[in-house]
Amino acid sequence: MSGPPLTWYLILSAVLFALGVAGFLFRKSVITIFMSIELMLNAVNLSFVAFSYQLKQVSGHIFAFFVMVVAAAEAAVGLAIILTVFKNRETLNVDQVNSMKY
Amino acid sequence: MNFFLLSILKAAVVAFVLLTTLAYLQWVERKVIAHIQVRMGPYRVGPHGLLQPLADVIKLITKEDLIPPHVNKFVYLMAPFLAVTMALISISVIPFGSEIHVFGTSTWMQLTDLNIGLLFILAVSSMGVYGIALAGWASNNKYSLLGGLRSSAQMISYELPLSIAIASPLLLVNTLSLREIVQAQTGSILHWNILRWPAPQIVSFLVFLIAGFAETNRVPFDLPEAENELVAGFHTEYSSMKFAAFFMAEYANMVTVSCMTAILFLGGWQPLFSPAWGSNYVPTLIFVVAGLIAISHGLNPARKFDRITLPITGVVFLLVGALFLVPAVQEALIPLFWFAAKVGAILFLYIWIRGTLPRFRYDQLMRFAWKVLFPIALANLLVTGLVVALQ
Amino acid sequence: MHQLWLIPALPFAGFLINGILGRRFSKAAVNTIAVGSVALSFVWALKTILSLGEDRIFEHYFNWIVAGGFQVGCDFAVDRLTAVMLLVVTGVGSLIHVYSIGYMAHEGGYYRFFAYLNLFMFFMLTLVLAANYLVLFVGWEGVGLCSYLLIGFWFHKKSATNAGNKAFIVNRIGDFGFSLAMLLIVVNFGTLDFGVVFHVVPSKPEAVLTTIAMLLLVGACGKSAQFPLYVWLPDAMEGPTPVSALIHAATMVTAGVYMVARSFPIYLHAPSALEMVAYIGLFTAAFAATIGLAQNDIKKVFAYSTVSQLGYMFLGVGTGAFSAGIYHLMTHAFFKALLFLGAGSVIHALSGEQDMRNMGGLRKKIPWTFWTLMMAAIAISGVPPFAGFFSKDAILVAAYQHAPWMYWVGTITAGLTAFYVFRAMFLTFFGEYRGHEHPHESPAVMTLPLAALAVLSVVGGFIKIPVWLEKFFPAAEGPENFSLVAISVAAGLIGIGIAYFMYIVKPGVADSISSSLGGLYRLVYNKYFVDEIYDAAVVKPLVSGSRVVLWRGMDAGLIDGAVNGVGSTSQGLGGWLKLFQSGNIRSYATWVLFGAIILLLTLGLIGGVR
Amino acid sequence: MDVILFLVFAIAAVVCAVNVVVQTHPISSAISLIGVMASLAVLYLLLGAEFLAMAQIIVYAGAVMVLFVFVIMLLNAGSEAKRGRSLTAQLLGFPLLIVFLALASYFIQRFYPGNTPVLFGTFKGGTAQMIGRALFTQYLLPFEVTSVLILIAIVGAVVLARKEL
Repeated sequence: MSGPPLTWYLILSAVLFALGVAGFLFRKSVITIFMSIELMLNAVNLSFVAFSYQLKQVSGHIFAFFVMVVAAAEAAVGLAIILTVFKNRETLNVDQVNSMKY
Repeated sequence: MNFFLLSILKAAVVAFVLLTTLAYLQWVERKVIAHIQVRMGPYRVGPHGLLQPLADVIKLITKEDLIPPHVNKFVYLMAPFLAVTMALISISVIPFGSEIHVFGTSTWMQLTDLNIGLLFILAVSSMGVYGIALAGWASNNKYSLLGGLRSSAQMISYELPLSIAIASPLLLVNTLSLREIVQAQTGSILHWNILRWPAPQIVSFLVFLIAGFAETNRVPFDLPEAENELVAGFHTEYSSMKFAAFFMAEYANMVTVSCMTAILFLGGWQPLFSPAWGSNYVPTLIFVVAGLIAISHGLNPARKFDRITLPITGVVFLLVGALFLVPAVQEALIPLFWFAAKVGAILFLYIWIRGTLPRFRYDQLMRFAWKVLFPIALANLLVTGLVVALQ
Repeated sequence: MHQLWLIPALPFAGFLINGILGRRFSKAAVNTIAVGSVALSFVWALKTILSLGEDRIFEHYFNWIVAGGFQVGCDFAVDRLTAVMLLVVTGVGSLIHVYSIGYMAHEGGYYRFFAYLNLFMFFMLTLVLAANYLVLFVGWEGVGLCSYLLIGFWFHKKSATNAGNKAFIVNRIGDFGFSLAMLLIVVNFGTLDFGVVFHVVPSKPEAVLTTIAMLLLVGACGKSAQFPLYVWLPDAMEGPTPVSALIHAATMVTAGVYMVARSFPIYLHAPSALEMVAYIGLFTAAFAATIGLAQNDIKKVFAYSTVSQLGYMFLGVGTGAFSAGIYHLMTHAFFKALLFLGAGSVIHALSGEQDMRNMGGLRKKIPWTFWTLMMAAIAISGVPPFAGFFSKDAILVAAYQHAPWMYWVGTITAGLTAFYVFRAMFLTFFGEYRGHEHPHESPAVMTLPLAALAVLSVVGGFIKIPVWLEKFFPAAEGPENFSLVAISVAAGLIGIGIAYFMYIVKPGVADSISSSLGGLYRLVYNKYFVDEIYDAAVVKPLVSGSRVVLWRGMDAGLIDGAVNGVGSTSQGLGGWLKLFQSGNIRSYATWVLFGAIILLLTLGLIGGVR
Repeated sequence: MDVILFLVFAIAAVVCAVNVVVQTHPISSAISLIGVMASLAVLYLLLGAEFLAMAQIIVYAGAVMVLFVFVIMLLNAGSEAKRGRSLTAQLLGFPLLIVFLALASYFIQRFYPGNTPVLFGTFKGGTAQMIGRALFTQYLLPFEVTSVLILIAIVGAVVLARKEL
C-alpha cells in the first residue's frame, strides 16, 4: 500500500495559499479578506505539518499550534476592529476605508 | 470477522438503539413532566401512550415541507442536517461497555476508540453550534436571527467552563481515550473521578453538568428558543422533518452529554461496588422487584386499564432479571446495565430540572458563565493540578 | 568587621537627605544633618583607628567588575597612612562644616551647599579608604566633580563658572594620565588591588614601573596643582571660602600627595620617576612662592601659598621622605585651613572685600580672627615650636640628604613664604584702615572652629607622624642636623623681618622696590603670564582648530551635509514613493505579493535554501 | 487507500477554497472556509497529526469561525459591491498570482522530489502526549509568551468593542 507523495501535500498547500492571496486581492468585503488571511494561515499550517511528517519531528506541529493560537488572538482583535470600523463608517468595503493614504 | 463488516454491524445496532432511545426519550420526558405537574401525559396511543413516538414520527413526515421565501436555500437546508449529524457523530466514540466475545470474535461495545476521543467529542460538539447559528441566519427572520446569535454566544461562552471542567478529571486519569478513562476508574464508587482520592471532582462534576445544560440549550438555559420572547427561536421557520431534525439533535446532544458525564465522572460502565461483593446481582434484584411491583399493581382490581399490560410488563421484567443471571450474556449485559443506569439517571435529572426551574435572563446567563462558572472551573483545575503534582 | 563602609556612607546619607529634601528643611535642620553626619563619620573613623594595630584592616563588600580572570572588588582598607588621612579629612572637615554654618548663613542655596559638601566628604573618604586603584579613582573623580560644583557654587557669576570649568578641564588632563596608568597596571599586573600590585612590584621591569609612575605623577600633578597643571587652583578661589579651605587647601589637593605616597613601592622601584617628583615639587614650591609675593587678593596669596606648600610635600615625597610629606600634609591641613578660614572671616567682616589694599588696621576690630590667623602665619613660617616647623624641617632635612642644593632652594622658598604670609598679615591687620565697610567680628560658630584650628596649628607638630608611620614607609630620614634646622628657621624669621620692615616700619619701601624692579615686578604680578602662554599655546589653537576644522569642516560640511543630503534624498524619493501609499489595502497586498515573488526568484537564482 | 483519502479531501479543500474566493456573500465564504478547515483536519490526521487535527476543528472551526459567523450575523453583512477601485490589484493581481503559483510549484518539485510517500500511521509523534511534552519543555517560553499575547488580545478586543469608542 503506497501513499501520496509528500510533494502533493506541499502543492496543495501552495494552491490553497494562492487562493487565499486571490481572495485577499480580489475581494472587497473586509470580512472576506479576513477569511482569506485565515485560509493562507491554514495553508501554511498544512506545509508545517507536512514537513514535520518528513522530518519525523514534532516541531512542525508546535509551529502550527502557535499559528492557530495567534490566529485566534488575531481574529478576536481583528473582528473587534471590523466592528468598530463598521460602527463608525457603516461600510465593510475596504476600498472606502482608505484614510491612511498619503 | 472482517473489520469493515463488524464496524457496519456495530454502527447499525448503535444507530437503531440510539434512534429508538431518542424517540422514547421524548415520551419519557412528556410522561415525567406530566407526573411532575400531576397529570397523565400521553395516554391514548397504545398502552400508557407507548406508541406516541411512532405517531409523532408519522405526523412529522407527512406534514407539508415548507420553505419560506427569501431564505438562503442552501444554508437553510444544510443547517438542520448539520445539527443532527454533529449530534449523532459523537456517539461513535462512546464506550457502552467492556469487551465482549461473540461467535469467536472479541470486540468492544464501542464503535471505535480514538486515543483522542475526548478531543473528538469536543471538536464535534463545537461544530454543533453552526447548525443553530446558520439556521437562525438563513431563516431570514429576526426572531430566528436573535435566537441564532444568542445560541452561538451562549455555546461559545459555556464551552470554556465545560472544557476546563473536563481537564480536571483528565489530570487524574492521564489519557484522552474514553475507554481508558473508564478503565482507570475500575473499582467501587470511591474510584470514580467524582470521589477519587486525592482530588475528588465534585466541583468539576457540577460545573460540567451546568455547562452541559447550557450547551444543549436545555432549561434553564434555553434562551435560543425562548417562546415568550422569540416565538420559537432559531427553528421558527422550520417545519416537518427539518424541525424533527433539530428536535432529534437536541435529544442526541442530551444523550451525548449524559454519556460524557457518566464516563468522565461516574466511572462509565463500572459497577457501583466490586463484583466480589455481589454487584452482579444488583440488576437482577432491581428488575425482579420492579416486575413484582408491576404484577401486584396489575392484579389490583381498581386499575381497569392496566389489567393486562401491567402483569405482562411485570413478567417481562422478571424475565429480564433472569437474563442477567445467564453467564453467557452476563459479560455483555451487566456493564451495559450500569452504563444505562447512570445515563438514565442523568437524563432523568435533565427532565426533572426542566419541570422545576424557570429560565434565565440573557445577561444573567452570560454573567453566570464568565463570572461564576469560569472562575470556579479554573480554580478547581488549579487545585487539582496542585494536588496531583504534589502527590 | 569594622564596618568601614559606614565612614563614607554617613556623609552620603547626609547628601541624599539634604540634596533631595533639603529645600523644605529649615536651616537648622540642614546643618544639623550635614554637620552631624560628618561628625559621626569622624567618630566612627576615630573608633576604627583606635582599634588599628600594625596590620591593615581590609573589607571586601562585593565584586564590582568580573571579566574573565580580571576582577575588581568594592574593597575598603585602613592602614596607618589611611588613618592619618581619615583623621585629617573628617576632623578638619567637621570644623569647616561648623564654620560654614556661619559663613553661608546669608547665602542662597544653603541646603545645596551642604549637600555638595557632604557629597565631597563621601568621595574624599572613598578615595582615602579605597583598597584598589579603581575605587580610589571613583573617589578621585568624585572629589573633582564636587570641586567643580562648589567652585561654581555662585553659578550666576561668570568668573565662578569659568573657574569651575577650568578646574574641571585641567584636572581631566591629570586624570587622563591616571587612567593610562591604571590601564598599564591592569595590563602588567592583572589586578588593581593595592596589596597584590605592591607585592609583585619588585619582579617587574623598571621601564614599565617608570612609565606607570610618571603617568600617576601626571594625575597627581593635576589633582594637587603642581606645575604645569597648577593654574586652576588660584582661580578656584572663586568658590565660597569654606570650600577653598576644605577642598582646595586641606583635603582634595592633597590627594595627589596621598596617591604618590600610597604608591610608594612603585616609586621606590622607579627612581627616575621619584626624582621627577622631587624636581616638580621643588620647582612648584619656589615658583608659586614668588608669585605669591606680588598678589593683592588675600585669597590668591593663600592659594599660591597652597600651591607652594604642596610643592613642599612633593619635595618631601620625592626625596624619599614619604612620612615627612604626609607629616607636612597634616600640619598644612591645620594651618592652611585656618589661614583660609581666617581670610574668610576677614572677608565676612568686610562684607565681601578681598583686596588687601582696601584693608588694614583690622587687628583691633576683629581680634579673634587676628590672633588665630597669627598662629597660622607663624606656623606656616616654620617658627618653632609651631606645627609647620616640625614638618617643614623634616622635609628640608630629607632634601639635604638627597641633594644639598634642593635644601637651599627650599630654605629660600621658606623665607619667601614667611615674607608673603606676613606681608598679607601686616597689610590686613596693621596700619590704618583703608576700606569703606564697617568691620564686625564673626559669630562664635565661625570663631570657634578658628580657635580649634589655631590650637592644632600650635601643637599639631607634636603629633609625630613619622613615628606613627615608622614601619609603614622605608626609613629615609637621616639624623637630626641642628645647623640645617637653624638655617631654615632663620630664613623664616628673616622673611618675617623683611616683611615687618617693608610694611610696618617704612610702608613706602614696597612700592619703590616694585617700581624700581619694573619689568620683573610686572612679570611676577602677572604670574609669569602662564595663563596667557597656555591660552596662546594651547587654548587658542584648539578653539580655532575646532571652529575651522571640526565645526565648519567636519560638522557643518561633512556630517550636516551627509545628514541633510540623506534627508533631501529621502524626501525626493518619498515624494515619488508616496504614490504607492494609496490607502488601498488591496494594492498594498499586490505589492507584498510582488515582493514575495522577487524573494522567491532571488532564492532560486542564488541556489535556494539548500 | 491513502491516495484515495488524500485526493478526496484535497479536492474538497480546493473546491471549498475556490468557493471562499468566488462567493459574493460572506456567510457562504465562511461556510466554505469551514469546509476547507475540516478537510485540512482530515489531512492532518493522514499526516499523523491527530492532536493538531482536533485542535484545528476546535480552535479554527469551532471558535474562530463561529466568531466570524457571529460578526457577519451581527453586522448583517450582505453581498459585496460589484466594482472596486483598486486598479493595481485588478491589473497586476492575476498575473502575479500565476507567477507565484508556478514558482512555488517549481521550487517544491525541485527541492522535495516526490519520493516520500505519506502513509497513515507511520508517524507517531503527533499525539497529545508528545505535543504536550514538547510544549512544556522545549517550547515553554514561546508558550508563555503566547499566553501573554492572548491576554493582550483579550484586552484589546474588549477595549475596541466598547460602546464609547
